[in-house]
Amino acid sequence: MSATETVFKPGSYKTDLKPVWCPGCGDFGVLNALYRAMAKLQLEPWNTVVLSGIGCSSRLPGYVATYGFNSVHGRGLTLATGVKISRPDTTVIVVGGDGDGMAIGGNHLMHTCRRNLDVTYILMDNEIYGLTKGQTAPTTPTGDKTKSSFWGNPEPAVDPVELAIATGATFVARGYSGDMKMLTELIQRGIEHHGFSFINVLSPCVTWRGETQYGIIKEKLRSVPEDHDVTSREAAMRFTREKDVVTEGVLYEVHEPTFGDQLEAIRKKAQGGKPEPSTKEILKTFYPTL
Amino acid sequence: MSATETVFKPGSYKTDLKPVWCPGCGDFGVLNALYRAMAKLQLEPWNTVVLSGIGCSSRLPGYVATYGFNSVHGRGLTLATGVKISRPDTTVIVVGGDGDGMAIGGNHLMHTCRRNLDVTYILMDNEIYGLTKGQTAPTTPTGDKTKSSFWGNPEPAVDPVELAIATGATFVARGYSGDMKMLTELIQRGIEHHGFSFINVLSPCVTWRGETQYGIIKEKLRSVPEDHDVTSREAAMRFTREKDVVTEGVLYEVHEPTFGDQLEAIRKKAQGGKPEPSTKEILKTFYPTL
Amino acid sequence: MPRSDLTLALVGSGGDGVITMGDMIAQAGASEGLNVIKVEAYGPQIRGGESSTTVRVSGDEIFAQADFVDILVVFAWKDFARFKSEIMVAPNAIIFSEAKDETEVDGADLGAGPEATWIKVPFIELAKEAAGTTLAKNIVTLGLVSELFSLPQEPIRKAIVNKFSKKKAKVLEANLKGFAAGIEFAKGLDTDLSDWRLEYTPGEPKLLMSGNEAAAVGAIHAGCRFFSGYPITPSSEVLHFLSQWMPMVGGSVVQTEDELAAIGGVLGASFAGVKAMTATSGPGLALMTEMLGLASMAELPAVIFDVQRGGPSTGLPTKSEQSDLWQALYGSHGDAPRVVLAPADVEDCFHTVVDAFNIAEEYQIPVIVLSDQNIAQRSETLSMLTLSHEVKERVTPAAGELEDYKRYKETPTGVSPMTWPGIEGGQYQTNGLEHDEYGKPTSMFLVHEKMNAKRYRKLRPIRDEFHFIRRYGPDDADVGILCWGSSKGPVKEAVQRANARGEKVAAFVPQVLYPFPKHEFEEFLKEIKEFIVIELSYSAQFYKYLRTFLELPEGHTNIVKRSGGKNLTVHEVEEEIKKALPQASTKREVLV
Amino acid sequence: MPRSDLTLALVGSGGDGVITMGDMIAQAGASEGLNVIKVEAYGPQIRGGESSTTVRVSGDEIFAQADFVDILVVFAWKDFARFKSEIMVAPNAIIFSEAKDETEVDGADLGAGPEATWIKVPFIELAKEAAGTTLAKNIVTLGLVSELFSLPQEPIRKAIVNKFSKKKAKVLEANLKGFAAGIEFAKGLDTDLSDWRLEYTPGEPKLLMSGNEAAAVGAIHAGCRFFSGYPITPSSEVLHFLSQWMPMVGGSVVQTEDELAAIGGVLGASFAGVKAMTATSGPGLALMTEMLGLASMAELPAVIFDVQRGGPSTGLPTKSEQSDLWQALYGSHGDAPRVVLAPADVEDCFHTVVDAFNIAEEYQIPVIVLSDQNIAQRSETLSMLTLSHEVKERVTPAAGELEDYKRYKETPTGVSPMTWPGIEGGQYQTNGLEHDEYGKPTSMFLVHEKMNAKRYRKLRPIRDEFHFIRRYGPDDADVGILCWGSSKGPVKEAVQRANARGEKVAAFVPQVLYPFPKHEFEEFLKEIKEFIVIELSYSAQFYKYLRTFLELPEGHTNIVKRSGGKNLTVHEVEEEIKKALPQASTKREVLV
Ligand SMILES: Cc1ncc(C[n+]2csc(CCOP(=O)(O)OP(=O)(O)O)c2C)c(N)n1
Ligand SMILES: Cc1ncc(C[n+]2csc(CCOP(=O)(O)OP(=O)(O)O)c2C)c(N)n1
Ligand code: SF4
Ligand code: SF4
Ligand SMILES: [Mg+2]
Ligand SMILES: [Mg+2]
Repeated sequence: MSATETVFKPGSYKTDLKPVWCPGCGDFGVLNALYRAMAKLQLEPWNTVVLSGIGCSSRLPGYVATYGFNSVHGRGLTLATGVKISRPDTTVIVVGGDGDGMAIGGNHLMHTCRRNLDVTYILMDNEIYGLTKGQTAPTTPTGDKTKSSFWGNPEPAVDPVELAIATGATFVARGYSGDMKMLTELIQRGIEHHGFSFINVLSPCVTWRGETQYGIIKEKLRSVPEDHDVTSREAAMRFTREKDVVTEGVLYEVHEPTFGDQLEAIRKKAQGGKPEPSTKEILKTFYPTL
Repeated sequence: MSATETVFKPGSYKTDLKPVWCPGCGDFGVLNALYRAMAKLQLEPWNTVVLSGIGCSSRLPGYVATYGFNSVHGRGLTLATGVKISRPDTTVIVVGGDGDGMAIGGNHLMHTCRRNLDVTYILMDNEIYGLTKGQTAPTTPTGDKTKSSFWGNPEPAVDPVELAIATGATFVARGYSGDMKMLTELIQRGIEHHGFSFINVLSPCVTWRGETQYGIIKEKLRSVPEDHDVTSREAAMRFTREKDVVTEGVLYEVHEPTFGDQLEAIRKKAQGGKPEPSTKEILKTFYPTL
Repeated sequence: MPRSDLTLALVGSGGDGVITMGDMIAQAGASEGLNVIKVEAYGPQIRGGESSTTVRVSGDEIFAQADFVDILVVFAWKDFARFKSEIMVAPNAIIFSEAKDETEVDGADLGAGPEATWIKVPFIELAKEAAGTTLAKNIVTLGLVSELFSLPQEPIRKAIVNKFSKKKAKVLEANLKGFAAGIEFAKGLDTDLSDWRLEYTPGEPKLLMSGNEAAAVGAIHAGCRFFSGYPITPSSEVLHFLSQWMPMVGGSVVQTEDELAAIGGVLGASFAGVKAMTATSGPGLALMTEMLGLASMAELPAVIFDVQRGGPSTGLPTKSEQSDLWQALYGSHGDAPRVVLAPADVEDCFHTVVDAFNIAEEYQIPVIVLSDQNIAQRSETLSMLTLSHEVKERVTPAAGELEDYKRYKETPTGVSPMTWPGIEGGQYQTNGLEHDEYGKPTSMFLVHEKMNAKRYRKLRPIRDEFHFIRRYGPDDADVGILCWGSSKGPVKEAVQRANARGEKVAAFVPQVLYPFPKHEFEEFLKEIKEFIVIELSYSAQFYKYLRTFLELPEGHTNIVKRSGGKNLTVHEVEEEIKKALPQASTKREVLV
Repeated sequence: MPRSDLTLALVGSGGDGVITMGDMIAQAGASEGLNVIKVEAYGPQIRGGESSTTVRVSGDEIFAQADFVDILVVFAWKDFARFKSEIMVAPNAIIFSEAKDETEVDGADLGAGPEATWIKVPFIELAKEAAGTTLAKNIVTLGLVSELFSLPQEPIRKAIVNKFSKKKAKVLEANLKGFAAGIEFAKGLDTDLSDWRLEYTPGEPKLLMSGNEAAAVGAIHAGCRFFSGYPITPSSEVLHFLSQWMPMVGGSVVQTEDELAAIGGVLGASFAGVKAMTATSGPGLALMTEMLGLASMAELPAVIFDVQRGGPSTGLPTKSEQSDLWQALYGSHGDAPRVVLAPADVEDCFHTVVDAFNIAEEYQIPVIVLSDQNIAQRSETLSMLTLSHEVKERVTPAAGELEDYKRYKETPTGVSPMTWPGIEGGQYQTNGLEHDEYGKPTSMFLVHEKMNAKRYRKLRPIRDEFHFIRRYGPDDADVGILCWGSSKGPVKEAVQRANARGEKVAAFVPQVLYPFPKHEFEEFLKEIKEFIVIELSYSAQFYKYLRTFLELPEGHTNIVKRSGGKNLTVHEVEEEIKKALPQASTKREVLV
């Protein structure tokens, strides 16, 4: 069956590896939404790369039948940069947890936003370190007791959406793993977006934050207002540091040259239509020019 | 002479180490403003710690006669956390370059802002890597040619002020090394501020960005409007990503519990007025409780 | 004939309560003064997957998990599959399994011989009938095994009461019924298992701790008042424990954004005069190596507690291995002296951490403590009496030393007077650049050479002052074994068994790996005829390290190394002894 | 009697133009087909501080800087102080200094003997008079020295024309006048310096390159099309060069936020099927070690070019040292195989980088190339002819291999078929966890052991296929020297001098450090009687590494090690040879 005839269904992207996630984990929802978005876009598995760091959430690439790489803690985006820049034709999707993306990987997130690398980044936010069994994450609410904060978390939480907007992401959305329809759409739009698309997904950890998370989120959940101007940074910022509500949807989307576009422009300029110089030609520039 | 009688003049804080900076470097201005601010506050050298990472700017602690530590690239704030938390009575000042603070050290900056650690951080922003001889920094304008960007910098620049506000700094100011009076005041206010104070100082690198930087900045420089509400995050954000002007002054200042306050509260709660448990008492908790 | 030493393994999946069951047996054993070692293992599933607990209880001293399980309880054979190569039963083991589970099991796969006893138990049915819920399966099992094997039944009952007393009275009642049902079922069994009864004399209660807990207590004992760390398996329990206790002793715990910040925090606190530590595992230590060099250069005390797991990369995060050694010894750029210690059991975790602080503070040098998953996460009984250790404090410079204060003054030991913020007149400016005695940066070769020599000079007095070594077996042994870390347990047990057989076998276990106790070891080498070095590292990191400074007996050195992922067994060591002994008897000359 | 080999050192401070002067002499020499080695050095001042340039020009082959400077030009003695221990003059050197500078100088401090010639030159005055600006001091000097010592004067004049032709005509004119004034002044000198004239036969122009430039060209030649890096002295020139040239060959350069991202980018690109490299120095390599382990585990080709500088920590960032070796070999957690290569001169930088790519791509393993500041930043003449090297491409799996595709299939060489994005049907999911042949995560001991063995198995064929070794001196030497990296230069020169004296001395220089060319080296050892190992590392990293797998001749091994910060000199090597030779003649048996 040749590539052009193939029709990919959500199930086409499944591998035969069984997810290690706990029953009820929000990450199942993210995986399913991703399968669906990929099918909607008919992504060719051999031209798609899914990368991650380490964490429960970062196990996801093992379950997607594309090229996949579950790398090391916090570094998913650094590998994604290498993949996307060196092979611009591939669709690159990066996933990871709040700890992976905002604690150890925070610097890469910030700089990848800034560069507007054309990849889609799904931050699976469960407000906890799942894989290592329940320590405080950068998104854990202040005062919450965790394995590593016996007396309550002394730190204010980060809002990933705020950070992404402030550091230059050109597509910023918030989703919820319990809202499959919306999440599928957000992922689809994120992949379609030309530039860095950041999707903060509330994905409850039932084991270390409890089953009640679903209820808490559902209670607060609302969609982004119809009249919201997604091109306004100021307007988008209004949906950050929310307390009583959780706003789902695309919060920000603008179009800027991507990092790949910029590097391509440099290549054009550098080559000036001329063929690639050979090693010898390069070496010749080291002759004294007297 | 006992501590209480001493009067510290700016010169009291000088060491006998000669700065390695190029003639005309903006960092001299920062150093002098710091000396003055310290004298205004009569900081006791033995209760003051100045830390940094690596870079031209990070050489500064060697020139201040307090406890000083020119550590490794990007990590000044991590050491400062150890100093301030373990010895809360000291005044802690951290300095560094745009590369040190925003590239390799970006993650620490972000998280130290968030924790609201009670230290003063002076980012000496020269839009370039000075010490390593002129490579692109996160604040180098897009398109500028540098040693490492032969065809022009392909990346958008960060606005350090925006990042600091978005990630939770409670005092954010912008200064200019050519405006000694204002800079002295900003540093003084930053040190006085209880919480993380972030001072972005435009400090030209005459060697790799050229002498013209002074002129360019002076042209654009303006003071923060009188009626600016420093407690408004939204208002402060208006002074970010500025193109045609450079706004000097305190842009944002709010009061929140510091990281040290939070940890102190935890200690209080944990101790509950009881004396410290001995090793034996701690060990006893490991007897089976049947 | 009853026995003094018994190992039970319990296998199930999430909800089966096998971990609770193991805890209760361990607690009951400890409260009766028995010696207990308990380990847990899990499948890859984060929750609800396969889990197992293996408890060894003994009236005699024990040093490791047993190689073979005497009593195996399996709720579902499909869960057991995950642990097949990890849990081996004795040929004559007693194997209980759920009556409803009809899986065909090949006993040979588990290590069982024809002499094994297979008993089907209707755990589900018993639990449902007696307690009204299948959840009580584990409690039924406790009744069963305590009755059959004379495990401390009263303490186990108390543990059950304890656990369920916070819940509704009905729940406790139901569970006690389940417990009784298990006992009843045992009494009704017609197989004679009296040979498997545990016989022991009850004694004073013992502490039950893991290596990570012992290390954390050691840190507090040593005066550590600043801890910064980033969670990582299998070291996180140190962070967890300290997050609770450190504030109670007036200290601080910072969970940092990453390991770079963790070691940075430690160096900052140490610079500020406060004893400080971090805890991590291989991947985290890798990230810390740049700043370890800074600690060497700026001569800062620092304690880095590293719990080894299987590598490389993410590797086998929940399994033990001894492959962080090279990284600990050599993993920095430049010539960066540090000290490497290694605990060999839970108790050692306490002592090596205190020693680490003593060395770090006295010699102003980073000290890495290399623990491993095996000792870090197993629970072991300890006596309170063994857990004390002298603590040294950092010395403030004498007043005279502050005149023309040289932070890096040349001295015979390499140790210079160190001040810290708050000490008036002690101000100095330091850095990671090469510097002169005042701390001023320089790039002069002569200063560099002098300062390298100064920094390395410290290692000699450290070696002379600290020699935490364990030695087992007779002085004039035919076969001498060298090992480190958790390998000690099986080695010690194998040596004792060999000695009991009249074989002259000895073992040498250094807790200080660098600077290595060369003298003592060479003495040891002199006495023996055949030498075995044992470690769990595929590339034989320990053996190769030894070669860098020792002449190992040519033709008489047996290198025993393999990957981690499975703990060393007594059997493996015994096999090596068996191979080495005849070599020793044919060659009589003294080695070295 | 004129000479074929001359070394000039020029010392000044910012604005004195000594660096330009050195460049022009080097360029002129290269254009005449002379052999040139040029090094620069600076004080701590970023700009405007002390600077020096030392140029050796020779009609003969040369391999290193000369130990001693024949001709020294000092514009201000206070600037010279900074270089005192670095720049030593020959006892009979010619020393020019500014007439106005009245500093008292003790010749012995510089190495000058009574036979030295001291000449005061009114550089400032001459420049002002002839060119109207003191800025032309350096051009005056060029006139002076080219005239006195027969340096290629016409090419130097052309270099001047070149440099100033972009400026106003007046500026060029003034400088040419300055040049003439220098020549005039030389002609007027009554000291006879004819013994110091350089005599040579002009030849074809040579390339003039630094090691970092050669490495960068090597990378492009090898097919590298992705480079990510973070600037660090003394490796940044690789980034600089590639930022210009990589886009011209269709590739990409990413300056990352830190070294973690740099190695991450390389691994990503490599996973995507594109040859990729990063360049760094010790502190950066320290930060990369975690991800180096990932490369070992996921079996990704990767080239890490590390330029060593003085350590530990920030250390001596502008000076050479050989102390990143341990970190390169051992600096990761777990058993993480990699390959370590080491260029010994500028030309080698090209070749080792191409070899690194060839090894990385063929064997799917990370390759670290350990250069050092000495060869990285010096300019050296090269012949175009020597700069070619066969390039290997990554092999796409055969169609059949994609059925039931096993990314980590067991093979005799340890190398498995590797696909990359874009290859239909080649999809696989990988990770840094231990995994089976398909790449599926596992924590099973047996798989771990098998996979460790697979990953390490590659080292043997690599050793058999790549043996880039240099060997100097006779086969039946009395004294054999082993060294690596930039130490080669002085060692080779010392060996040649010894051989010229009839002494039987040989040297062995491996460019592949790991896996070490053990066979070849043991052959070498067999032939010699006394063995010397030389390195610039205080803790003797290379010697200790050798001990891990080699038996070095007992009682006949001379360990020569010291800190870096000053390059090895021929004199030092000769002293060691002198000490070793008598030992060799007294003991006749063959070693090993
Ligand atoms: C360098 C390093 N440090 C620490 C760890 C341990 N670790 C693994 S996952 C993780 C955090 C998991 O939390 P998150 O990223 O939020 O993912 P989640 O499991 O919640 O999906 C940590 C700390 C590691 N693997 N590597
Ligand atoms: C881990 C590490 N990477 C890289 C370097 C090299 N380095 C030293 S300073 C510097 C950047 C200097 O720029 P900046 O921080 O802006 O300070 P400036 O010199 O401009 O004041 C770099 C890349 C280093 N010392 N350590
Ligand atoms: S621990 Fe939490 S995040 Fe991890 S799989 Fe379980 S529910 Fe999901
Ligand atoms: S290089 Fe630039 S930043 Fe550094 S000292 Fe000189 S002028 Fe200042
Ligand atoms: Mg999480
Ligand atoms: Mg800068």
